[in-house]
Amino acid sequence: MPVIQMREALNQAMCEEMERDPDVFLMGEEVAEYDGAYKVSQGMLAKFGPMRVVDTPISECGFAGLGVGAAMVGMRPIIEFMTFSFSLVAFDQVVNNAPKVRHMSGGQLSVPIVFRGISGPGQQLGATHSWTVDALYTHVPGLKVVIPSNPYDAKGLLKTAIRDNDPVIFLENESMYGNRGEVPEEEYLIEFGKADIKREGTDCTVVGWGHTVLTAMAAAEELEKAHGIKVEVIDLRTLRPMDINSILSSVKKTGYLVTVEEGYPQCGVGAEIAAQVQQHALDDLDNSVVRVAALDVPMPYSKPLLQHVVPSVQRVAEAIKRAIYFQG
Amino acid sequence: MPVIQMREALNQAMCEEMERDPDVFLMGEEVAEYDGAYKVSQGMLAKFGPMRVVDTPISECGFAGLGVGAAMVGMRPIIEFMTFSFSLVAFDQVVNNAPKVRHMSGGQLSVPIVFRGISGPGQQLGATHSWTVDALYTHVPGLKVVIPSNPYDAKGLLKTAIRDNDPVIFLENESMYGNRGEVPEEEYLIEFGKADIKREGTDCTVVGWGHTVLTAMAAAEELEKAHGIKVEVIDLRTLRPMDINSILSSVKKTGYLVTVEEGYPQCGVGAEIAAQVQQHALDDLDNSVVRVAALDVPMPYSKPLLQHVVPSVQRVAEAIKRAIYFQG
Amino acid sequence: MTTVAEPAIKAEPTDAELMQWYRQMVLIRQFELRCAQSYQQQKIGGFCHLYSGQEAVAVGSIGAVRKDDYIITAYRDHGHAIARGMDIHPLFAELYGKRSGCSHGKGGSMHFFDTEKNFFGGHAIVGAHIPLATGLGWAIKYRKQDRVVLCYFGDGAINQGSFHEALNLAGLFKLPCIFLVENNGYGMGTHIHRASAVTELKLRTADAYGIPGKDVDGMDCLAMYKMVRSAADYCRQGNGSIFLEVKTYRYRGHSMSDPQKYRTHEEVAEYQKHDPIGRLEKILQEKRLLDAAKISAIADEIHREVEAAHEKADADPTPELEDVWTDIYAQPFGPYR
Amino acid sequence: MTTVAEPAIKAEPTDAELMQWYRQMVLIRQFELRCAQSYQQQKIGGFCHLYSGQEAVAVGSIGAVRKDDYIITAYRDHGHAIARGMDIHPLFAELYGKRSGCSHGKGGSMHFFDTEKNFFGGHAIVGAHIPLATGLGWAIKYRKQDRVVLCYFGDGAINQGSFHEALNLAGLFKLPCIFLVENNGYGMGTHIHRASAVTELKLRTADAYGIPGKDVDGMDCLAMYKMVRSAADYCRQGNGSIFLEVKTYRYRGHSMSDPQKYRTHEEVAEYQKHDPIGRLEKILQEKRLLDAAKISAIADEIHREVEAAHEKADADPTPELEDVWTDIYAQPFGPYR
Ligand SMILES: Cc1ncc(C[n+]2csc(CCOP(=O)(O)OP(=O)(O)O)c2C)c(N)n1
Ligand SMILES: Cc1ncc(C[n+]2csc(CCOP(=O)(O)OP(=O)(O)O)c2C)c(N)n1
Ligand SMILES: [Mg+2]
Ligand SMILES: [Mg+2]
Repeated sequence: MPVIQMREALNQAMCEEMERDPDVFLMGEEVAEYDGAYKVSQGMLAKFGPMRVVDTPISECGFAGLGVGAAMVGMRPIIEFMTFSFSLVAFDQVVNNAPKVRHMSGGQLSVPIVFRGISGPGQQLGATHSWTVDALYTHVPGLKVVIPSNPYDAKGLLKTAIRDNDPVIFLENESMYGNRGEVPEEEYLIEFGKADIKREGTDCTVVGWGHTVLTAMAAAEELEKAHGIKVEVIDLRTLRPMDINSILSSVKKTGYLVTVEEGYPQCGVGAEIAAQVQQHALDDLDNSVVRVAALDVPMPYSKPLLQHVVPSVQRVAEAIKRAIYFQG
Repeated sequence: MPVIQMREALNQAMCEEMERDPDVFLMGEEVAEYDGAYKVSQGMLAKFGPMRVVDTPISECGFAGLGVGAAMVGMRPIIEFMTFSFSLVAFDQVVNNAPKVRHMSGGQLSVPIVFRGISGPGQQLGATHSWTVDALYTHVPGLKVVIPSNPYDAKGLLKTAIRDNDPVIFLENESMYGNRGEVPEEEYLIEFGKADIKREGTDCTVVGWGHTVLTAMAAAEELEKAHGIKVEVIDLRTLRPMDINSILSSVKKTGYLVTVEEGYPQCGVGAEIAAQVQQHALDDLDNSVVRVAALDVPMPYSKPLLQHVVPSVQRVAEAIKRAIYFQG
Repeated sequence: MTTVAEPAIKAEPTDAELMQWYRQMVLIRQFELRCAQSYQQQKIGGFCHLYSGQEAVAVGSIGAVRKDDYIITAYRDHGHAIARGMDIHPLFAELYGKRSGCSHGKGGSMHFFDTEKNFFGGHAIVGAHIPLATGLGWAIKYRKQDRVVLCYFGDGAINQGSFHEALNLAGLFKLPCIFLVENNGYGMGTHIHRASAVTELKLRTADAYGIPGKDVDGMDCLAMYKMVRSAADYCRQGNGSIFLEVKTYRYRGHSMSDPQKYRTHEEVAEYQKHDPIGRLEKILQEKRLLDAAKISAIADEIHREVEAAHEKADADPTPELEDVWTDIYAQPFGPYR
Repeated sequence: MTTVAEPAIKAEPTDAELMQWYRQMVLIRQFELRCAQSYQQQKIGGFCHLYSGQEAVAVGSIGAVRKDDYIITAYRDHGHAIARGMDIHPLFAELYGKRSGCSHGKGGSMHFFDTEKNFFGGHAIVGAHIPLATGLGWAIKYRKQDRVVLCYFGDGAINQGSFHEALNLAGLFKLPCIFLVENNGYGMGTHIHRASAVTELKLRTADAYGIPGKDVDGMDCLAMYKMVRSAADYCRQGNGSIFLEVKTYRYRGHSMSDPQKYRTHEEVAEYQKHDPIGRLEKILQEKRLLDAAKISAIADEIHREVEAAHEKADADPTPELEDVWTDIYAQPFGPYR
């Protein structure tokens, strides 16, 4: 099977869907002539021309809304936010117009739109530029929230997102664009709401999504090597819908749960998981669910500070040990 | 002690602080000549003149940012959003500029600003107009989030908010503006981060804030009357900082916890409380924390539908019974 | 001043069209009289913004375009919906929160929708639908269709960032959009002079976005028709967007709960002298298409129509509580039930 | 076209001022050469946007106002910070993420701050600081102070809603703000013709906000000085705001990671012929304030100054990890630690 980068997988997903369906187009800042700020849309302008791969002014509210309007008449826009930090200037379009027009029209309208781009603390960009928007958008009924952790999932999930008839928030991670993985040549889709067990284990369940799946996997391997602890790692893949059942089954087996996220802790996705698990499976829990998140602070620029704020392999490993009462 | 309406209590708080400190001013849509869309600022233009009680164009992003800029040089703006649903078009100003300028300047700048206005499902205004923004803003480090449930608290908390040196999100509820309560003539302040036990009880703890305190109180009284169940009701008053210790002490006593909120459930404030309580006091819990929230749907216009979506006394009472395994 | 090609004026309406507009304007007026009553009787919840006084704007402009052209507007949307030919029974039903409402009771007064009639709402966040209009225009251009978009908003919406971003996109991409600002002088209780640094709104788009601006008398149905007719031609020819400052006036308060201290009775009375219905009535009388008897016959007929629709809607069943779970996703999913 | 009073031009700079600007421009240029090296050496993280080519804008304009006037700008802020007189050691320290940085290592390249020097950042969300500038202006007006605000942003920021809302507020409230758009022709890789429906930016504010627009050669320090000098007078006299379209050019890529495929080497070289430092050098030579020897002496001196500041900053300690908990609230509170 070909081994490709995550950005190529995303590119393939978009290209294939655009070839299949003339209603699909890509729009955003620097997506066309610049080949994408992070080269995700490389070559697409050449392939599809300027009506289907469209550069915009720096007007996130404007072009996010343009996308929603076009979707209302059956087009299937892919709107790229250079980062989701910039979606905050378009917030009303994303949380009000996109997910509510179906509802407010009594079901007459569909809004088949994908908003995609980078989310996560990034590379020392300062507090306003380093948003992890998982929780903000997972909070909102009418949206779907998708976040792949590897090239295979990235392609399959993005294709599903583009075909989906509802607005999808598709979260990518800058530091993962170059990550490589096997991606088959034949077409495939990945259903929303199905978590992926990345690693089986019996001693503790760890749930991550996007970049934190990698952190969790590294911590799991470290603990296995150092202490023989067998960690089960679940990649959530979609936050809304959320595959709580996979988490519950795993916790039934392990008795312990750690969540790992790059976003702020309060009212985060980890909080939601903890709340649901204690709700549905209190008796399965042999200890409290431990949440690992960014520290509850604005993201600092300085590298050592930023590294201290963001969940590290070290921090996840310690959380797992704490969760399972490991005394080592 | 004089008995006054909630809107009068808010009005008094603003007037007193404006009399005390010339740097305080009120700005927003229809706050001046119209006397406030909900008459909270009634009479203030006459008292303080048009430089201190200022009508704005419909430009939430603009005047929210104006407020932040003025606060950066030591003014103390009170920015009224007619409703916090409209704060979503100013979201970046509220979650990026207001709470991060102190941080990004390495502590050189303070942003002593209050954003206040209505939050909550409202009176059949449809999905885009009916936001409960509790969780959205509680998520964000650098903000404080305050939500009074009665005139006394409204006045004391708003005065504290105006004197606070950080950005405060101050959430009011349209249906409560006319609610009456005792408010002393002498000056008082209410410290942030101190919950209020509205009602003592031994059988179950219920946490509410803002309007849901009333719902919780009504459910508690109903259950006491009908079944002799003794519910302890905690009014959180501020969501950030959150007085988790008061909740923990209460749960230690009762063993059961129900949270009640008007906002969407996923990644809500109830999720945060549930996550924290199971984290700090798993052994004190004799059952899962039960969250009561708006149903996970956009707010419908139709009255019976809306009433079905929003937490009712009935729904809270049932949640309490479920939480404590009551078979009646 | 940026130079922009001027749209050319064309075509007179037929007598039949004039009569149809007259009926529509009377229908809107009477529909909303009934709304006001029903609101007082608490049959209608939420906000209810009446269009009385502004009828000629929706009727004349929508009369000037084709059925497959797209319409999108703000929350003061009763007039546009009726002008677009939506039946009034589902409108009443919507106001009364019934399943038979045009938005199944989910939307209310501010959120009328009818996709079959290419009526895309009814939007309550001031300014937020203007970018949506550029999306409709984008789809038309992308699909090389012979359509235009009519996008309505108030003078208060001009100062929202969404207006600015949308107009620049429309200007840049040359989208077939007619932007109509219904300048009724007030955004809620704020006179335009207290909200807009420049109050001659027709000036605000040429130099800023390369979109020509024109003004038109919104109390005159015919003027609206002619202006929009020529604007639509201009857009259809691929010239890009047009901005119309429509001078109009609302007779009622901003919403049903507005004490209207910001203006005098005299001001309202002055505008009522130029009532759009009365003006068209006069023209039709001159053309001998109407006389006193016919006027009152039409009024009676429409009154009966309105009452019948209202009564039917009032008797319609309220939605099932299970309906809260529908119209959220194309396919519902758990676990939140 | 809305008529607005024109600002009057005044006052010539002194020789001492001219020499100071020259040194400042050279300092900015050399500071950023060192930045580029340090970035390559990975001493600097995040984005680093260099100002090379635009030096005359910050230096000439800030040279034309008083120390107590307020400055606010976007993320390409090195030049403004230096022109405002901030020491370069804390700037290097900031870039290197050190506690001794001007923002204690919390802000980085895009977020320089110095409140003592009335320098209010350094803001990275495009357009989002423009409303903040109206707040600074509002405070001045409210307190009846004799101050003005200089607010800088790029040609790309013009199309953000925040620009529109802020400019309307400034026009409406007549705030003492000078809005300077540094039109360097590109927003990242997008030429202004592909982003703005109207590219003659000086036109965009008069008819839209009643704020007069002027253009000025941003490669000419003296022209900047004169224009801003007169604009500041205009604002101080209570006339409201001014909008300046500053024509300039950036020599480097948008940020350090820009391959610059959107323009040719020739285009860059053409602009470099009119280099702002070279232009002022010529004037100073004509005035016999500079000669070849002096030029190279200044260059050497500044080079040493830059290297010393860089080395000191490089050797400064990194922040304590506990520092992540500071500078968030005036008084920290739990329980999240
Ligand atoms: C973003 C936003 N801010 C404020 C409001 C509240 N609001 C609703 S209508 C209105 C006035 C709008 O005036 P205008 O655009 O002139 O329209 P008109 O009511 O005159 O038709 C205001 C302030 C809103 N709905 N959305
Ligand atoms: C809201 C927002 N959208 C996008 C970006 C990414 N971005 C940073 S700078 C920039 C280009 C800005 O160009 P311009 O305003 O002309 O300033 P210049 O870089 O030329 O100084 C872009 C797109 C951002 N920082 N904020
Ligand atoms: Mg109006
Ligand atoms: Mg530029």
